[in-house]
Amino acid sequence: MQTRNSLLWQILLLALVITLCVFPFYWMVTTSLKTQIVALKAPPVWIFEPTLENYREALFEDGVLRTLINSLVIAVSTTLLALLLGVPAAFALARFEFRGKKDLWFWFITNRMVSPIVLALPFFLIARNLGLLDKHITLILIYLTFNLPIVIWIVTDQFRGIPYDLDEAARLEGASQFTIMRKICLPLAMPGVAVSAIFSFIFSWNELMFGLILTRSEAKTAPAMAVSFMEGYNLPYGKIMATSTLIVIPVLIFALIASKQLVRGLTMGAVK
Amino acid sequence: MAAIEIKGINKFYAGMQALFDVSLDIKDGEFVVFVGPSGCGKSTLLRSLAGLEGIDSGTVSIDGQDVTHAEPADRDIAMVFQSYALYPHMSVRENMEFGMKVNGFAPKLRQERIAEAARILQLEDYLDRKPGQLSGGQRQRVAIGRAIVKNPKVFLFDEPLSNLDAKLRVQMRVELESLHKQLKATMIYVTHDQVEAMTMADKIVVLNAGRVEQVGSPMEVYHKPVSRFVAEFIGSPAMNVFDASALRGVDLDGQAKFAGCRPEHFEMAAPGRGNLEATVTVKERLGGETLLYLAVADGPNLVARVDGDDETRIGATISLNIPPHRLHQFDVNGRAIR
Amino acid sequence: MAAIEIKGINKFYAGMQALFDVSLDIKDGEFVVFVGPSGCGKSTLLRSLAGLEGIDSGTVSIDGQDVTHAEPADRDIAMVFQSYALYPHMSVRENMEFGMKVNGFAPKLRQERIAEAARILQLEDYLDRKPGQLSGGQRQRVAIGRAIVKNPKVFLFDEPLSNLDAKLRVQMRVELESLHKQLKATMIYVTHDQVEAMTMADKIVVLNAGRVEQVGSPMEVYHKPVSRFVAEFIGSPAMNVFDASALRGVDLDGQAKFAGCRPEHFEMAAPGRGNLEATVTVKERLGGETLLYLAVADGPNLVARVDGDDETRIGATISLNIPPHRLHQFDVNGRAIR
Amino acid sequence: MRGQTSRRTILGFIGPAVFGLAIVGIAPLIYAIWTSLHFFNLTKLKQVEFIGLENYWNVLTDGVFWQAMGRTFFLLATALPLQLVLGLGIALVLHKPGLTLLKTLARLSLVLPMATTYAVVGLLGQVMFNQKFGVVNHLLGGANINWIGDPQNAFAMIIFWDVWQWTPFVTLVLLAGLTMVPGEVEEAARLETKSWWTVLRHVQLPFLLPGLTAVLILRTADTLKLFDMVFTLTRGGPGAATEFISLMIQRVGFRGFDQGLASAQAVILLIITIILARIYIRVFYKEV
Amino acid sequence: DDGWSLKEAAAPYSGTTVDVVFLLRPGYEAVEAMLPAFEEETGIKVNVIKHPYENALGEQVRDFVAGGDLDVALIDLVWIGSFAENGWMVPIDDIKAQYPEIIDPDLDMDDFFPLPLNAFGTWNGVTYGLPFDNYSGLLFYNRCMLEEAGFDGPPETWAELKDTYGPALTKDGKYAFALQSKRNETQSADSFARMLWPFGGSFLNEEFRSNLSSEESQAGLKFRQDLMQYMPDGIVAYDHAETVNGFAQGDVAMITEWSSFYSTVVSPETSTVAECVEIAPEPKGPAGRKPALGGFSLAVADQADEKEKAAAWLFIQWATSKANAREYLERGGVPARQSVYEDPELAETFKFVPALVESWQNGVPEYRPRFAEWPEITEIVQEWGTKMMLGEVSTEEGAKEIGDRMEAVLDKAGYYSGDKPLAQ
Ligand SMILES: Nc1ncnc2c1ncn2[C@@H]1O[C@H](COP(=O)(O)OP(=O)(O)OP(=O)(O)O)[C@@H](O)[C@H]1O
Ligand SMILES: Nc1ncnc2c1ncn2[C@@H]1O[C@H](COP(=O)(O)OP(=O)(O)OP(=O)(O)O)[C@@H](O)[C@H]1O
Ligand SMILES: [Mg+2]
Ligand SMILES: [Mg+2]
Repeated sequence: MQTRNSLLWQILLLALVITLCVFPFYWMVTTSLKTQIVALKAPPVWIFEPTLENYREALFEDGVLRTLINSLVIAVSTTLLALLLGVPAAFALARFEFRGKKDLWFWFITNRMVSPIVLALPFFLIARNLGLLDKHITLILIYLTFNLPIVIWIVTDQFRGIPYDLDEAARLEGASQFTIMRKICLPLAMPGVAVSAIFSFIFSWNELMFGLILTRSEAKTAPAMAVSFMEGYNLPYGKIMATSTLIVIPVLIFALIASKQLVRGLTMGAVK
Repeated sequence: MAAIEIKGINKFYAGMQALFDVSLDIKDGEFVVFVGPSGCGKSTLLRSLAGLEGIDSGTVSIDGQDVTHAEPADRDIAMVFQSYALYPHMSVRENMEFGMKVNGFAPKLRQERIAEAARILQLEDYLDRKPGQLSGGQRQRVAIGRAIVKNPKVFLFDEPLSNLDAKLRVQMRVELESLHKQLKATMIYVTHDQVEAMTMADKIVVLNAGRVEQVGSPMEVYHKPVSRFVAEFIGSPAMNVFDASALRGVDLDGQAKFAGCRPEHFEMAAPGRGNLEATVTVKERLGGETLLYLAVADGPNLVARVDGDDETRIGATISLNIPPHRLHQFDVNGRAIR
Repeated sequence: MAAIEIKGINKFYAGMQALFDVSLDIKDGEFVVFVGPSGCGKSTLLRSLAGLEGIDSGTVSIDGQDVTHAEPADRDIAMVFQSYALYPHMSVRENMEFGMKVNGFAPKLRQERIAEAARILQLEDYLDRKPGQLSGGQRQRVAIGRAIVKNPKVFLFDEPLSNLDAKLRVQMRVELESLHKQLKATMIYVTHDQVEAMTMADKIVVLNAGRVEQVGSPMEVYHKPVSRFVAEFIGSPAMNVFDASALRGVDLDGQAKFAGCRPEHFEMAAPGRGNLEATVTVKERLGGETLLYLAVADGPNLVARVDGDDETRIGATISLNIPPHRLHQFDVNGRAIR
Repeated sequence: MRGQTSRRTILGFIGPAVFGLAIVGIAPLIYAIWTSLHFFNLTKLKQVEFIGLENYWNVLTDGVFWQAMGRTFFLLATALPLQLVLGLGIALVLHKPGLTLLKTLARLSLVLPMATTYAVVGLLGQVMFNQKFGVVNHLLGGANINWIGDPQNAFAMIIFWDVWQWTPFVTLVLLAGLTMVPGEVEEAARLETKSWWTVLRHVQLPFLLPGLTAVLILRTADTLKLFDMVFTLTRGGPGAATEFISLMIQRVGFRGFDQGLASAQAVILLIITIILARIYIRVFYKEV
Repeated sequence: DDGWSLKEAAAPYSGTTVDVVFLLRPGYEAVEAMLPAFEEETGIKVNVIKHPYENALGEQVRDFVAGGDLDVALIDLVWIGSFAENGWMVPIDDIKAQYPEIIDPDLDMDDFFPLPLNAFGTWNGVTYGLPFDNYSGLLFYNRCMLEEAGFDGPPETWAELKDTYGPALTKDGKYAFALQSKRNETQSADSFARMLWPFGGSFLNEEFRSNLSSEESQAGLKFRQDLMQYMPDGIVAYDHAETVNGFAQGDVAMITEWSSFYSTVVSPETSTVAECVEIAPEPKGPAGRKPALGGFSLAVADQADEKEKAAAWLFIQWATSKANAREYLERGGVPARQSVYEDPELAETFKFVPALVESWQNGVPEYRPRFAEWPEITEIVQEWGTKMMLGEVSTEEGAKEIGDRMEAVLDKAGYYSGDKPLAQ
């Protein structure tokens, strides 16, 4: 029973939300199609002759393509690794009773709070000693410090929401705990796993500080590349926005594909 | 196909005792029904048998072998959960196959058993559906099918029909009975449904607050309840139990404090000639039968079950007889007097 | 205390029609029971009355006032949900108090009503518990209490007793009936329990696939079902309906394709003298009564309900009579022939 | 039986995560704590010496540190409530039935800000909020507002972007919480009252609390860590108007190279975050 | 010619890779464009790692601390003290001694302008780096705007710029002047220091105490505050790019910027006022003409191995050589070779040349202190310098804050206890 008036308000609000979310993205894309002169026109122009020059330059002259591939390799690997380590841990936290469980959970979460600035230099020196500077593996590992907590947090809650009956039924049939996790609980926790994977991917893909400090060229990530155009001497806005667009698009595609899962997986423990 | 021996089980939950010294002998191939009020420990006992719940003292043996500390999977038991506990992401076939798969059965054998179970349970057309696409009754059958294919020594059913409507319940009950005949396995069945308990059981176990109150055949617990608790729990509507002093002209035991009579056992007497004089206050017509709610002056309120076509009017005063062999007597502690 | 008039309601869910042109007149203070198979639209109809579900055409009036487009909160209706729908974070008291509080009742009045409801429902000891700490029956009573304190014109109950065990069900049924007498409110009650439907209703509404199949008093729908559907739906065990040709020596209507007789209405006849000759295949003793499952040679399988002490043996052949006034006849479309 | 899983099994499940996190998380943290107890300047490694808690003392008595801290909490105190209110509002609308297409569209577009790289947000901010050629001033009817160069405006701009980027996250978490309210419980309340606020406050809120706690913890931690977006947008300027705590630590540690001092600041920051998280959990994370 | 050739000298080092940090600036782009020729001739691979200026120091410090891959140190004028004290660079004399055969006979150190060589190549009398990317502050002015306002030439002094040109040119949304003052090295180098020296101020006095509260320093800082009325709003958020853009879009009549922006403001692709651009030396203050000085030299990194050191030297020597100076200049770089500017025709294509040469005659090498503590001090100056400009503190308060904090840093470094000689 909704009155016409409330419907109208809803439509307005939703339209506003959509506009606000989309507009900056729209502006980023259009700016990326402008030449520097057009980009700096005041007042800004809405209609202009688009050029792909910025993309050409970014991709093929400045090596953004390679950093995108680096970011992809790193974000995908670290996400998989986080899931590989995090899902069993989440299962244990959700299903087993043991001493110090709550503290362990909180410790996992705490890692998400550590500022990268604290870890960056020690990690830099350690990586240097192990010859791991400017290597993908270094970032893949250090990104665990914020991915693993997110995976554990979200997936633990999903596991908690699965009826314990199912575990028991499977145990009666002779399934090991590992089989129960893999065959019974994991498929059912998929929304949460998907969401944690999305966030893990987004966070890793977007990470700047470690990327800036721990890589140089071989493993340089896309965000680190984008800010490297920010020389105080010269701000090539079109190229920066083209790079930005290139950075945002993959993660956007990934997130949009999985957006159906987003709400179902984000209950953060509301299951009771 | 196994005998089960339970000796002196005690079970605590966080300091609260759920089972008190429970002992039971279950014969090979017997169909045993656990009944009792909510929270009395039925599920706990079942789960202890399955090994899903650790017990604090006592032993469980199956076929003479002590399994008290065995893993659930090693007890050769199948359990049908009240909530079905079907794996929602697996098809009917996969649900049935899962247990055999993890136990390393050959694919051919698996398919044979599934086909056989599906035939018995008339699930052939649904093998590729997910549980979410099935009706309640069909889900129930899948849960049973999952138990059957395992071909276990012992079946445990925890209120397996409680979610079905009346019609489906009757169907399923008959199917389970014929299954029992066919497989000759030992079956333990928890229910709070009177009809199920009475019709299916070889042996009924009445539990009360974690203790075994009575063990016996359905007719035994119906006709010879050992206590007021059992008398009032078995039968629907429940037995009328009232202060023995309300009865006239009946030969009572000296110890008898309470008397009881089932609603269906009252006989109409000529006015003034019965053991009780009562007024009809409410009349419930159920079609095939009618319930009369009766008030005895200064005495108890009673229910009598009479014919569906009974013409007694509300407000009428009637006289009731209790045939001596229908009269139950209980002492001050509620124990039956024989 | 209100009359409800429902006119030509149609309701679609995403293109699928759930209610077809449903019209009903409910008198002030009447107790109406909706029955019908799962998925027939009972809940949908109830929710449409409450305004929780928008309807696509038709009108609903309460006390002569059109409320088709009114907010749920403006209809002065209380609803008891099948799942209780208690507020999990509020105590029993707060659950009952919530509706009154948001509607600005004075604190004193609130406490009085809660005390009164708690007394009726025997909830005094649980007022400060959260729903999670209550047994099923207690939760149910809280849900009813929450409805009572509102003192609404109309009560809607959606399968309110379906989760209770037999004993508690009987208790609650009686409590609800006396509540109805006391409050004189209009009550609409959805159930799939035969006994509840028959005993509580002033009027039974049988729904089938979104359509009203029959409206009538319990005895009307029991004794004079308008269709095979109603005949087979009402009564447990269900009416035996079989091909009319199986009957011997009965005077049938020319249109009659099917004949029916309720299990409790068969009469034993001298061997060879009845309308049907049958063999007992299964015997279920329920204590107060016994069900005989019968096979007719080349004919239908039947169920007969006989006395609890019946001595017929399995395998025996018996002869059954159907008294003419107990015989139901249906045409080829399943409509009853009068 | 839930308590009876063997130690080995538990370790098998949880061990790898603990081990992995210990290596990548704890080892550097211990190193950082070690550094924080030393005079440790990258350009003066010859002079490294143990100085006890001197770095901590210097941090705790440094007005600039506390100003940055105050600024950070001011941001938290302005942006977070906005995110919560807006997020809740949008979640409530999305939760209502009807307008399916528009709502699907809205939900999809909510993904956009979340997926946008933080550093890119800052870059985008530079383009859009430029006083001269920025589209924001243009859309404000040719206003000549100096966004980036004015302390207050720059701060407002940071709030805007933080809200823009994180409201969707809050929305989705709260929406997930709302979907956890059993339909009939919500309907029971709607039978009692028309007021959405009453339903929200008394019936839905308890279901939202776990999600809210998560949002509080994550947003607090992230605000205290906030770096990329501000770094690319204002670099902490103008003046120190947007120098949040993480920018300050970065400046001390990686531009001034005083890693000892920076580590001390970071450790203090971590302690504050943990204390806050504990408080949130204690206050809000009650069981429904 | 005694037969020395790059090719032969480099032969033993062919196949070696030289890692070097470059900035995203015109001079580096110029050399990058020339690199293939070098690589082909020598077989040495030059691996360029590009960073914005703001990241370049951190990157190098971390690399040197960790004993990383860099073989060449890119030295800003203000970093040399730190690099030298940490021993991260090899003195040129050591190279000469160790690898005599790779020294170009035409190296001709005396050909470098002494000021840059001294300022960002030399520390405590030891020369480490060869000037590579060299700047002097210049006054860029928009001749058309000045003429329209009735001026036929640029201001000669800062006071003239403010008092005469300021009011006349600041109107209709246009501004007389813009001084890049963003809170990073730009603030301390381009804005703060620029106003100290011409007014006779300085960061430190003889005793290495803060000189910022002195009358002269205060005069300069106050002048900067006054001048802001003729600058665009939010000048504290202006980095080089914004300032140059403002000038190139015709919104600002005059800027004081590095010589290297010349190509930007005269290119029609990036400038709408290319026709009107003229260059002059920075205005004089009461203490004379003290233009901003900046630039980078390249030195061999100590952490490089033997072969890399030689290869690095070969690269540095080549990049800064007399022979390549002309090409470098034409590709957009600014060489510090005196010989290249002797060609009088040059001033016609590169209008900045006369002003540049003049500036390098009388600049201040310690324009910004060059000692090891500068990275810390510049952070302090950046913070309080912008606060001054925003009016959040007065010039006196700001000067005191900077002074106190700066002295604390110097104290910790051991200058006052006598542990360390007073550099410069
Ligand atoms: N995990 C548990 N922790 C604590 N107490 C429990 C737990 N499980 C059951 N109990 C308690 O143990 C007693 C027996 O519970 P059980 O589940 O066996 O009852 P039941 O007979 O199956 O009841 P119902 O008919 O309602 O299913 C109850 O009082 C119950 O509250
Ligand atoms: N939200 C919905 N969307 C689509 N279809 C629905 C929805 N709710 C109910 N239906 C369909 O409408 C029909 C009527 O449903 P309703 O819930 O009224 O059945 P019911 O009579 O209450 O059944 P039960 O006895 O199982 O509760 C069913 O076929 C059901 O599948
Ligand atoms: Mg149970
Ligand atoms: Mg329903």
